[in-house]
Amino acid sequence: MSSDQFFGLYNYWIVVFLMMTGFYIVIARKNMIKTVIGLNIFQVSVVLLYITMGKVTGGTAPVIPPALAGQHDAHDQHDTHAAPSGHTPAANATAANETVDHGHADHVTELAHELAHELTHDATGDAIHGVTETAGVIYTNPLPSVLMLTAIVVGIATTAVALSLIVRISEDYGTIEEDEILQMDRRQ
Amino acid sequence: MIEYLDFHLPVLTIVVPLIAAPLCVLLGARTMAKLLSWVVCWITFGLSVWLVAKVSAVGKISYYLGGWEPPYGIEYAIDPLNAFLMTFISGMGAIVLMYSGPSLSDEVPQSKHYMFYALYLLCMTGLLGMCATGDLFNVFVFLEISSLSTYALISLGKTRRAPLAAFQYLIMGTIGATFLLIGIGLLYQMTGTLNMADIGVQLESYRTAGVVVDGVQGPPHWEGSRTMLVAFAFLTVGLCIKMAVFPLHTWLPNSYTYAPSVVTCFVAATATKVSVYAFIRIVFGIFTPTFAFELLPLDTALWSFSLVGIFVASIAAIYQTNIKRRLAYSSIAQIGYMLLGISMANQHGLTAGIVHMFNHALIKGGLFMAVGCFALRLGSVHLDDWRGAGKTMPWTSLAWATGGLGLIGVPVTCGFISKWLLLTAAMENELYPVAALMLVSSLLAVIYIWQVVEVLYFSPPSEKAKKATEAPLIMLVTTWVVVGATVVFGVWTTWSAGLAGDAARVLLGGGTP
Amino acid sequence: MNNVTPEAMIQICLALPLVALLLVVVAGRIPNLREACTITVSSVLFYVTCCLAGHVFSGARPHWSLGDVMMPGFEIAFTVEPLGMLFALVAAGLWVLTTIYAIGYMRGHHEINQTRFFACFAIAIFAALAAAFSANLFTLFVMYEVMTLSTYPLVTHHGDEKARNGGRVYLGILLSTSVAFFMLAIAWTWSVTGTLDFTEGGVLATAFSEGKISQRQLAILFCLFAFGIGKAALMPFHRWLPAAMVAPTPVSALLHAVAVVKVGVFSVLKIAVYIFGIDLIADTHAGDWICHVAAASILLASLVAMTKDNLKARLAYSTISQLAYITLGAAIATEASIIGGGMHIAMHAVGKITLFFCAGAIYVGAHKSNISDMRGLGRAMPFTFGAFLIATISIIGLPPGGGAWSKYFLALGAVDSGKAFLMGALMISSLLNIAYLVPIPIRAFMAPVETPEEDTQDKHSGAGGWKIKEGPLLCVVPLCITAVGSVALFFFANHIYQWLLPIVQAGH
Amino acid sequence: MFVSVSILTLLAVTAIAIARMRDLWAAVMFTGIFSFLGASWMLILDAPDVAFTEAAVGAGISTFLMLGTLALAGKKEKPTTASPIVPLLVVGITGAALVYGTLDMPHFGDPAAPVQTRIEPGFVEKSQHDMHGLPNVVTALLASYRGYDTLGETAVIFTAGIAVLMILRRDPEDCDHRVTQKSASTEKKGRSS
Repeated sequence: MSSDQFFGLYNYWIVVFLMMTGFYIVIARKNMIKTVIGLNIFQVSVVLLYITMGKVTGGTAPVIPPALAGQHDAHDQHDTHAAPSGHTPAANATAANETVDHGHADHVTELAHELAHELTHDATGDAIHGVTETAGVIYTNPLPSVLMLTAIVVGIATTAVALSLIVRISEDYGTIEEDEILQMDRRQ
Repeated sequence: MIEYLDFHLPVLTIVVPLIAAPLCVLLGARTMAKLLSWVVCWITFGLSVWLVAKVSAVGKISYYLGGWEPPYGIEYAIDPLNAFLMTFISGMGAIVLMYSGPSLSDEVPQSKHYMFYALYLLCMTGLLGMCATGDLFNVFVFLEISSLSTYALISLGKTRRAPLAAFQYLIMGTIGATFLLIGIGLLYQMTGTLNMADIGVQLESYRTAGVVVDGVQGPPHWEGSRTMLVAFAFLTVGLCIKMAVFPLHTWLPNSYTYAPSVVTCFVAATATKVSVYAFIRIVFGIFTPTFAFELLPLDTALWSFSLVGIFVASIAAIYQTNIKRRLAYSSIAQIGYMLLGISMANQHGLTAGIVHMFNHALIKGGLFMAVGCFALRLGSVHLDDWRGAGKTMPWTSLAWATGGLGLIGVPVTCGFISKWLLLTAAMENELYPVAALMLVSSLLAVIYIWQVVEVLYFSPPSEKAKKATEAPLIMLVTTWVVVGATVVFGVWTTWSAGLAGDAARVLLGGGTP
Repeated sequence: MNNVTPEAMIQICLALPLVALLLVVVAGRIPNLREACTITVSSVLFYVTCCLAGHVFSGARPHWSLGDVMMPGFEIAFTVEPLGMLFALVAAGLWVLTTIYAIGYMRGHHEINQTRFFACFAIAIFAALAAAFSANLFTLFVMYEVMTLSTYPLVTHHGDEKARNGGRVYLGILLSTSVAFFMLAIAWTWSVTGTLDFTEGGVLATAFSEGKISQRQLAILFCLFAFGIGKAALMPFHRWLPAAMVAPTPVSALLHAVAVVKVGVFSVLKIAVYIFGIDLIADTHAGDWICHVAAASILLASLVAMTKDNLKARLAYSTISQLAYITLGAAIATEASIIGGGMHIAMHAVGKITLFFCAGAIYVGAHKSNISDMRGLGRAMPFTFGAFLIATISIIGLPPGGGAWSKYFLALGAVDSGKAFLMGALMISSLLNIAYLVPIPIRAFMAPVETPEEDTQDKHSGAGGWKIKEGPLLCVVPLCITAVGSVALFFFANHIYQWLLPIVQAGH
Repeated sequence: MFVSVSILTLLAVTAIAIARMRDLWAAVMFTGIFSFLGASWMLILDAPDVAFTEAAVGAGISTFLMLGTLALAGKKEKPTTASPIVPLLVVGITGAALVYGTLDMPHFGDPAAPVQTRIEPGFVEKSQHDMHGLPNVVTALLASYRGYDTLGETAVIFTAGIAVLMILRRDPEDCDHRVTQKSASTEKKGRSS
């Protein structure tokens, strides 16, 4: 194993370690609240796994500085880059018009895609190939963040349901230790 | 209007119950919520029937949600298999809901009914969404919708053990979902996309021709396969927990036993089957069978686990005196048969697995519905209290017996068809010991079913059975619709087996380029 | 019925038991009407079956299929060929007599649940006919299972612990053998040949010549079929038959002498002839293992029968032994043995049903079920024991009983095949038959009257030993008819031979 | 580098501490800290949106909910007698599998990883066009391409809301109550006998 590989994967291993600690708490601890805590740690670690994936060296958060955003907008509308053919301005105009009208989303996507193709042809000039890059700035992949926002919310929803079940169980049984509850049930 | 509906059909099927759920809560009143959920269920069923018709007419449908095309946006990919499964889920949902009335009033306090209906619709939404989607992360989201609502529904049970069972299921289910999420993450890491079809294409790019040794072309080789293997393993384990495959089944018996009868009917008929479907989709839709079965000894692993599970669970079922628990163990065993079919990974085996998925859902649904009728009238699901109920509740008992015959796999019931298909598929793969063991294991079903039939018909009646009257008409009729369907599909097999065959062909053809 | 096509006759034959079922259920509350319906329908059925037999024995092979609602290869289809026709004829004919007998028995015995009894009976007859007419293994299997399930309530008819235990053994063995072996064998056949149709000359011959199945595998397959058809009661899967004797006697009579057990051996014969083909069995010696098993069954069952004091139990073991004859016939698979086996279905059916009728009549009339209690009873029940004697002669295989011919053909087959030990087994078995059956009527007629204490207990029947005290008339008449029938078959055997000849010749 | 290593170490230490802790109140607090640490690492990994959500939801709401539950259900964890060997084995195998799985993974921050290169043009560019330069790309994605997931997420919250309401609700006519009391009484009987 090269040190390169070690440092390249070190982050992941820590995340795996965190995940497994959480997982261990879930399956080894008989106290229900502790189990839920374990579940929380497990889920947060999975979030970290995803976020780690999205990171790109030298990248910044996928938030476009206002200046760049404006520039980009301008670039979009005035088509400052050399247009390969005459139809592009027209296509751009249509796209701009129709983006507002979400009813014809399909059509728009098609056009946007077409447009995007042209743009990448232009952009690949000197940037590292393929990395999400706009106007010279490298951005970290935003998709894992998007997914994890959903996952965090799902996680808290699960936690809430689990906790309410715990409250209910503790009302009914007077304890939240699984061992004791099982014993009670067996005695019945 | 029709055109509009037709175009948005895939998403409407899922969004209609989703929107109806908050409405149920807003309406609050019991009858209104009930009426609304009835109507919505039948509309959903209608929509999904339409969807099936459309799919069989034009073939696979891709629907881009919000018009964002994949791999950017989320895609709904409807093919014969999931269209049929969606029809089944919504149909079963509607039938069970019709059935639910008296049983629900008996087992769940009135004040919670409107929430029950909302959660029921949400559960259905989640299951339908899992079927329809072509996006892996979306599977996770809808899985959670269905799971959360299932946990809550299970906790509605009469005894204090119900919340406990729900909690146990929640822990197991969340572990499963998290495993799934890890698997999805690893796949995303290797392919950079979440669209299932696209992942499949990307994974193929890792495939290189096998090394030539002594002029013989070796098996194909995957570059960087270690991550994919682990991703596959995590997806499989995660789904196996949701499917209740043998060593990971611990949540299921308690959940099925202590949940309200209605919930058990619906969950037993649909939830595990959707997980089986998701598994099929992942094995055949994303990973190619060559990957799953060449690189990994998945087939051997699956069928050995299945067989052990079948035997252990069937034997456990024999010793249960609580009928719901008995059927729950039987469900664990039956999942084994489905996996057995899938593990054969060829046309016949896959067809058999899919057919059994539907047939078993029908049979188990019908049986649990009969159990619900008994629970309502006898106030118990214990074998002793059922003695002699055949006299006072003849139609319910007959429904149970018919469903039981289906589970055993007697000819002219649909259980026979799936058993037969599995058997011939095993023969074709020259898995003779598997075929023989499968048949022997089905004898165990004879024991645990027939014990109940014998108690119903040939025992002196218990105190409770003497006083019992026949179940309410609506419950009886709906039960018989489902039980009757098991017989209809046992005779009229060209449709079910034919459709499953088509689905298997699509899966196998779609999996290998 | 001249203007009715044979195809329509099949439908009528199959529909009539179901009509009977419907009528029985509808008229359940009025016993007289209910029984009248059953008798009428069964008579009509017998008539239609005879008409159909006319067509079939003159060479027609009517076919009727339920269409292809099922998967390819899995259609419910019916083709009538001579072997099945003969079996159907026997079943339909004896249904009439059994119904009459059952009325006498059930009423004389004040049985409960008579409607359920007659309803299940009708389903069983339907299954027997449908199995007889089946055009493929699938149909046969379906009907086989229908029969198992429909007779289960008959076996557990009394509903007490003993009946339930009997029912458990009955269902347990029949269902498990059929599921574990029969179904496996069918699936195997399907995977090798791709068809389940009964074809003249067999379907496995091609598969064998193409190397899809080896010689040893053929033998295993034959074993699977022979053991899988648990109704053929081949040892060691025979336990269900004695267990089923807890049922009311008419059930034992019709089902365990005719319908159920005969469906078993009939299936074995039919599979031997139409799935394997007799030439294939003869060439590959596929049936050799079963020959040994069957021969052992014949002898062992006869020996066990001698130890049984309960009349019905003794008859049950006798049945096991006689059924093994037919399986043996199928396993030897020569022309003569197949014809002998087919013939024995009819001969044994008529003979054994007589014996069971007698057992039932004795039980109803004198409340005796143990052989040791029947000394001298013959003088009180001369008709019953007379019939018993005649039937005994037929079962043993002595002229002028019908059984003589079938056993002759079976022996001929054994000689043809060159297996001397089979010949020996058949001989010894006949001697054993004499030993365990003949003493019963002889003692009933010859032995001195019962001990005094028995007399005081049961004054009307035994006292003096000369006073005629038969069972109910409805019981005695049918058994006399069948006794006469078993003699008549002796003179009729040539016809049966002619009818069955096409099935063995078609294979060549 | 130093910051991220120290955060990672702290995360690991916190996780172990939580696993070993018997005082539930402290454990909940530490879970909050764990979430905060996780959030700060996410910030380093260029995911401010997730970091803020995690801080608010994970460290905030979830801690709050757990404390509430603790108030109702007791604060001490009882020592278990069960042997930790089986769970350790399961965790060990799972962890080993995951580590094995990482071996073929693109390295941390690798610009050539499929995650970065697969989709062309990337989400940032595409969203700039489709969304008219909405500055926060994550928000843009959440509302557009993955909008359906967001709908699902809302449904999850809604489901959880009803579920919690339903589970916690007790009515006088509630048949649960009756059953609970009955079972409680039978339990007492069982104890006394």
